[in-house]
Amino acid sequence: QTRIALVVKSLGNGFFDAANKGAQEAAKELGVEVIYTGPTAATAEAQIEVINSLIAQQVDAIAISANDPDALVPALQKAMERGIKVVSWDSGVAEAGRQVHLNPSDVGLIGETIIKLAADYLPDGGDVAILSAASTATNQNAWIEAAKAAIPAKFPKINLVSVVYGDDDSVKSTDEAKGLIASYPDLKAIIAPTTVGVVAAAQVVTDQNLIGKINVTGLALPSEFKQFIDNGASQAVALWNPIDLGYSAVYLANDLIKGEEAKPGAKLSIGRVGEVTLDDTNSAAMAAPFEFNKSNIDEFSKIY
Amino acid sequence: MTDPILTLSGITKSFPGVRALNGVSLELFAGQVTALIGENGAGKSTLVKVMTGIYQPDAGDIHVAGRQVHLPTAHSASAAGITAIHQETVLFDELTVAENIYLGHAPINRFGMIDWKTMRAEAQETLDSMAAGIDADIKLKELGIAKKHLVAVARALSIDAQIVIMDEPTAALSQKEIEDLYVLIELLKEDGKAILFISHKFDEIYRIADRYTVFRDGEMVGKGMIAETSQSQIVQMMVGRAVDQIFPARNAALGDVVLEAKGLSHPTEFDDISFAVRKGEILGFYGLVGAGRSEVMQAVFGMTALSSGSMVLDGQAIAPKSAADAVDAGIVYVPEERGKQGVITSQPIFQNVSLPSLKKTSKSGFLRMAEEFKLARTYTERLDLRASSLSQDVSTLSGGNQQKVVIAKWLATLPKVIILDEPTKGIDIGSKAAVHEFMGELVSQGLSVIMVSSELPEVLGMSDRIVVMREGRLVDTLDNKGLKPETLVRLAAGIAEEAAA
Amino acid sequence: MKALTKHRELWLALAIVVVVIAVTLRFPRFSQPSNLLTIFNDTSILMMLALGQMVVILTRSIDLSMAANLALTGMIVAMVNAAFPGVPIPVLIAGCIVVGGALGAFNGILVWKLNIPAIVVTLGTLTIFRGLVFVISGGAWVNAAQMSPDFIQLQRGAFLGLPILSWFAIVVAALFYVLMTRTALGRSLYAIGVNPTASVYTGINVGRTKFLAFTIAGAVSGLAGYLWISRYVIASTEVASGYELTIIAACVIGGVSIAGGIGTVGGALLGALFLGVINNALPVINISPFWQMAISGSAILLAVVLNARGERNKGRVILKKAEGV
Amino acid sequence: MTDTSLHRQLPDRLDNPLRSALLGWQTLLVLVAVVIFTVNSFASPYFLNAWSLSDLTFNFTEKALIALAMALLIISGEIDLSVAAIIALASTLMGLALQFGADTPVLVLIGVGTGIACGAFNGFLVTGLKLPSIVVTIGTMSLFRGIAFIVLGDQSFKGYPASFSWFGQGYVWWVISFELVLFLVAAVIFYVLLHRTNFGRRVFAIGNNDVAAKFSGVRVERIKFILFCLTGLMSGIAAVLLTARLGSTRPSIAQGFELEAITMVVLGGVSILGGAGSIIGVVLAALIVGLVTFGLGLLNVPGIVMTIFTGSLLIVVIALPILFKMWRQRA
Ligand SMILES: Nc1ncnc2c1ncn2[C@@H]1O[C@H](COP(=O)(O)OP(=O)(O)OP(=O)(O)O)[C@@H](O)[C@H]1O
Ligand SMILES: Nc1ncnc2c1ncn2[C@@H]1O[C@H](COP(=O)(O)OP(=O)(O)OP(=O)(O)O)[C@@H](O)[C@H]1O
Ligand SMILES: [Mg+2]
Ligand SMILES: [Mg+2]
Repeated sequence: QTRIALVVKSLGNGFFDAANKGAQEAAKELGVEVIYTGPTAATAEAQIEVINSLIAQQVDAIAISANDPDALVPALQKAMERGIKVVSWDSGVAEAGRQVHLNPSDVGLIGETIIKLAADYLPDGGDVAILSAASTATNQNAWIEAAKAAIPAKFPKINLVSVVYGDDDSVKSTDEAKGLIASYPDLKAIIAPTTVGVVAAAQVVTDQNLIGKINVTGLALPSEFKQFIDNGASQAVALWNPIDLGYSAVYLANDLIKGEEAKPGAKLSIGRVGEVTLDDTNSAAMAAPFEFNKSNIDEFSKIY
Repeated sequence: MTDPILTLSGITKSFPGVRALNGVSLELFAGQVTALIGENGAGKSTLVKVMTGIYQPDAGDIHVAGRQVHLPTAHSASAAGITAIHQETVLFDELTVAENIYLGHAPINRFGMIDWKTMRAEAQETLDSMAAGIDADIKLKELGIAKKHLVAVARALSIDAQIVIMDEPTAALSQKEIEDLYVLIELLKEDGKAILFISHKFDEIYRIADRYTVFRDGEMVGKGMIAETSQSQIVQMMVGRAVDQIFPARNAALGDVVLEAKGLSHPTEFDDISFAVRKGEILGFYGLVGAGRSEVMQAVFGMTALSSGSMVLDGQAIAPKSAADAVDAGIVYVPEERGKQGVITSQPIFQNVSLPSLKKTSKSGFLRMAEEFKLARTYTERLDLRASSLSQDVSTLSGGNQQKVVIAKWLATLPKVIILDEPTKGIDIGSKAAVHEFMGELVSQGLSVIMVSSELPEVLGMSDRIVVMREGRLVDTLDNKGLKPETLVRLAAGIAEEAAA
Repeated sequence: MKALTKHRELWLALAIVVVVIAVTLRFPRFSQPSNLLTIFNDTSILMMLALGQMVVILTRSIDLSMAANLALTGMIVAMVNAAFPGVPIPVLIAGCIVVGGALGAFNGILVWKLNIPAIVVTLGTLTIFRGLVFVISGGAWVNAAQMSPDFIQLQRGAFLGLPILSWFAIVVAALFYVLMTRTALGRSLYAIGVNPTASVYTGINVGRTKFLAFTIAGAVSGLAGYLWISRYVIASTEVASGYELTIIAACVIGGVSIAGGIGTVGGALLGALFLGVINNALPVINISPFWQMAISGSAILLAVVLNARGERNKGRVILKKAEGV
Repeated sequence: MTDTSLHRQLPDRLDNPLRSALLGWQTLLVLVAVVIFTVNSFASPYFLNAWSLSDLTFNFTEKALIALAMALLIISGEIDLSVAAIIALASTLMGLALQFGADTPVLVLIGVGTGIACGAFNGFLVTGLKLPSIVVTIGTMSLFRGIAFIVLGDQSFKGYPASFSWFGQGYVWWVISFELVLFLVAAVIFYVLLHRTNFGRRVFAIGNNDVAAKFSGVRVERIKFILFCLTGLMSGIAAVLLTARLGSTRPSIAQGFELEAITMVVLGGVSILGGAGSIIGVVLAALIVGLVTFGLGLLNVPGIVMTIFTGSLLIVVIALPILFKMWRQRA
């Protein structure tokens, strides 16, 4: 039987558990076995140990959301040498370390969306700051670049004052959010394009009674974030559908196992989600982020 | 006659390799001072520890006021009305004097909380009643050794006990402080307390004790009333033979000066110490415990930094910065605290002996066990070491044999000067004679020996010349020809000749 | 130098004031009372943990498992709360203290009855406790939405203008103060650190006292478990990972001697507060947060050097002129 | 007077050294290793495979290299908690040098040199200023990694040359990796150093009683300083290997290595109080940790659950002999 390993940054994260849901759904459709695994601490070294044990188990494909784009390359190259197909998804691996990368969405689109989420509720413009994950996180960095690029043309009234890093650690994110609030008295919005950071920031805003003064937004899991939409600390957040992401990653891996070739311009099927086209770095984008606000959060928080 | 308030009978206690107590008995009477007399290592302190719940006897009974008691912990002993001033100061440097006195039985207020105010006041009162001149509020570490002993006495008094044990309480006290202590003891006697008094000083015993009990090698060998017994009778019991035969006679053939020290000083421990030792000489260092002799010797050995002073060894100036330097130069030191500084317990005998001589036994840095065994065997057998094998762990050896291991270790380095600090402390009579005999052998082979000792007979019996120290200063250097013991004691204790006469 | 050792806490407090003033010069809002109270509140959990650790260090031991204990107790309480939102919060808090205390007692038993060095025991239980967090939760996180509002809000409420979390720290500090200065147990903790042999002579049961120290540290970790989880509203396996060393660092900066026997409640609190102030100040004065680690490392080194200078053994002091009494 | 022939001849030793070795800790560890190996072979069909076993070694070689030096340090009565931070700093400085165009030999030199320098700094603080090593190295642990964070900020260094990567990824022969060979060579060197030289003998003496060792003319401070440098050196070497294996540098590299290395040392029978231990034990312990983690990994057991096994193993292996002795005394 074909075995595909779905390797995540760290176990226990709601986002990845949701992705696993989709992956299992795809497994059923395709008649393959999906091994859901990952380290407990989100470090590259720990992920390498997981990869080594998957290589030893001679799985057919590894679909990985990477803790570090570069550090995993040697390990994944070894996997490819032993005939294992490698797909990265969500958080990518450098080109040399994988055959295909699946972006949850288009980088430019995400960058624009996170600024738009803030701008929509700031008709007069104002200061905003970004609370990111680790400074090394590839996807976050790309989105932030795209966001910066989008501001002058599309949101001229928005003034991005600072970018800080909370390392996807609740304590550090909390400290950083507090630092932002203390340093920038006129701050109108905190944009956290990470599910851990956005919760921490919203909790700080709630604790410091700044609801209505500072709007927290960014990328959030509906189930984890619902209360902050409810209490008004946040007007709206966005996210792609992690279920679809896990589902699509497994489909892509299966395509490669079936013998599809990963080359620029290739069109690959991702089941019920549709079809993606590889760009010249063999990357593909799944879909545009989806916005959650008061009107729909209830419904989605029950799903993931 | 009244019944004894405390009776010990058939007490036996063994340590690995030593039977410290063998079926001893002891009686203490209310309102009387009983002296416990015996040589070093006779088992006196061990008995104290049995009586205070620190050691559990292997056999024997303890009766207090006619009732049998068990003393599994130190607490149960104080509960039974027994308290002790131990030989080693067992106090807490970082705590205040008041707390040192009251730890474990501090006064408590209505809420079950420690009542510091009462505690301080009562501690101060006790100290003042002893005329100790100590502030109960300062930390213990700020006191000198003598004052620490007074705190230990105060602690014993603060426990309202019927039986007070004093294990060499005067060893580190000055004459004035000793007099104050005598007054205190009188007060306790009037209070009806039973006192066990351990001391090596006969003048003291004859002055304050009513009764005596003598131990020898862990056995009770005699008891009676002080007033009915002469000093020589007691000594006879203690030693089991005539005292004056112990030391080997030797005809000294002294050579040139080997080591000369001039004006050795240390900021807090000693000041302006000068002495010289010749080839083939035994230079004795006498003083009361705590006079600072060990500190001086450790400075000569490179372990303590000097603030000023100079040393010349075989005509060359030396300034050892570490023990390794001193050993390289040819000075070795047999420390007083054998367990802590002398032997490395949990390592075998041969490794202890070869440690400073590894350069000789090894080949380009690699161990050669056969050479080590050879070296160890040569020197341990010269000292007649009693052990089952050279790989035996030194911690399983008796004190005397441990001392032999330390001496063997140093002889193997072929030193020029060997410093022996209390070389026979805690060593049984047989081994003691062997050590003395061996010292004689050492000097006859041309070594220079410096011997620090607090035992008068030993100092007088062994030394060619004697340096006397008191409170960190050199009092006098005497030729050991027709010296009277009293002279040394007076110099060491600082009692003026005419006042005593 | 002598004054420094006598008033170690005073000097540490002064150092904190200097940092606050320095930051204020560049950023006036920093020393506003509200911000200072925020810093205090932010440091509350660390302060409590430092006190627990201090008790253990005083006895010449060390507890590396406090953070893991915190994570495990926190996960348990979060899961209980998620499953039975009806259980009153005070009951949960009491439960945390009991569970944490039991975990600490486990360390203590091994140290007491089997005489295994504390560092080995707690190195082992550190990994065991943290592994258990994963096992009982199946790796899943418990997030804000699953926790009951009371569970989250309790510590955020205010009393006399101070958040309840701060009050927790104040009450715990007061209890420790009484414990350390006014009870036989507290004094025994010091005694066995200063001189274990003398403690035996004084009738103190050294093993049992160590056991109690570990139990106390465990109970504090348990309480901190609840407070941490409800503060950061997420319970996961990685909660407070690596924090054990921060706790020890707070103690060391606060003048608690790793060799045992020396340390005060005030010192431990100030040590924690010092780290808290640094952590809060850096982002504010716009120093890259990447400096934070190096700064707290240097602070630890500086603190040990200064403390060691003070503790340096004076020797026996035989010469009368040097005795100074 | 005294005739030497009258003296009793003291035998070198009474019991057979082989016999006491067989009853010792190492036998217990070998037994544990064999059991785990057997269980693994049955539990996973993928375990008994040359490449699997080779991959297995990567899980522990870097930590085990540090554990070798750490064992000596702990035997001497000290400890170094900063080893992982030294790796981070060494790796960062190598990355920095790479940006300035350094080639492989220079990179290795910088990694190893940084390790030694950090070790010397620890050694100076401990022996020169007479500070407790556990506190010093908690401090330098933050300091070293902190400097790595300052240097690296929010970047990561990458693009190490292939000749450099070989140290962490290359194979000397068939499935035998360079890392494994290096570890085995280092193990032999450390074995000889600890058990067969004067230096090692002095290390044991210091650990058992450093006062008595000093009184016996051992230069205690100097030896402890050397041991810290040695631990730094091994951390520097581990930094080269890890950096080469990852092909990149981040300041958060090697997190938690210190506790894993210490676990190996203690599991290997080294007394945390100093004075006792053996290199063979440490090597066996490293192997056991590797076998446990890899074996469970093959069953896709999460890493955190594995730590329950290693943690329990640590306590049980140490508690068992004690319990056994208590039980025998009671009987
Ligand atoms: N803990 C112990 N372990 C092994 N042997 C011990 C221990 N304590 C005492 N001994 C031995 O027991 C014997 C009696 O020692 P003890 O201290 O009772 O002598 P003492 O009469 O008090 O001598 P001193 O006059 O020197 O104080 C000595 O041989 C000593 O070495
Ligand atoms: N300040 C002190 N605090 C605690 N114990 C002390 C102090 N001074 C001495 N002692 C202890 O008292 C005992 C006797 O002291 P010691 O013989 O070492 O004194 P010393 O200065 O070497 O003088 P000497 O060698 O002349 O008797 C030793 O066991 C020593 O450890
Ligand atoms: Mg005695
Ligand atoms: Mg002395």
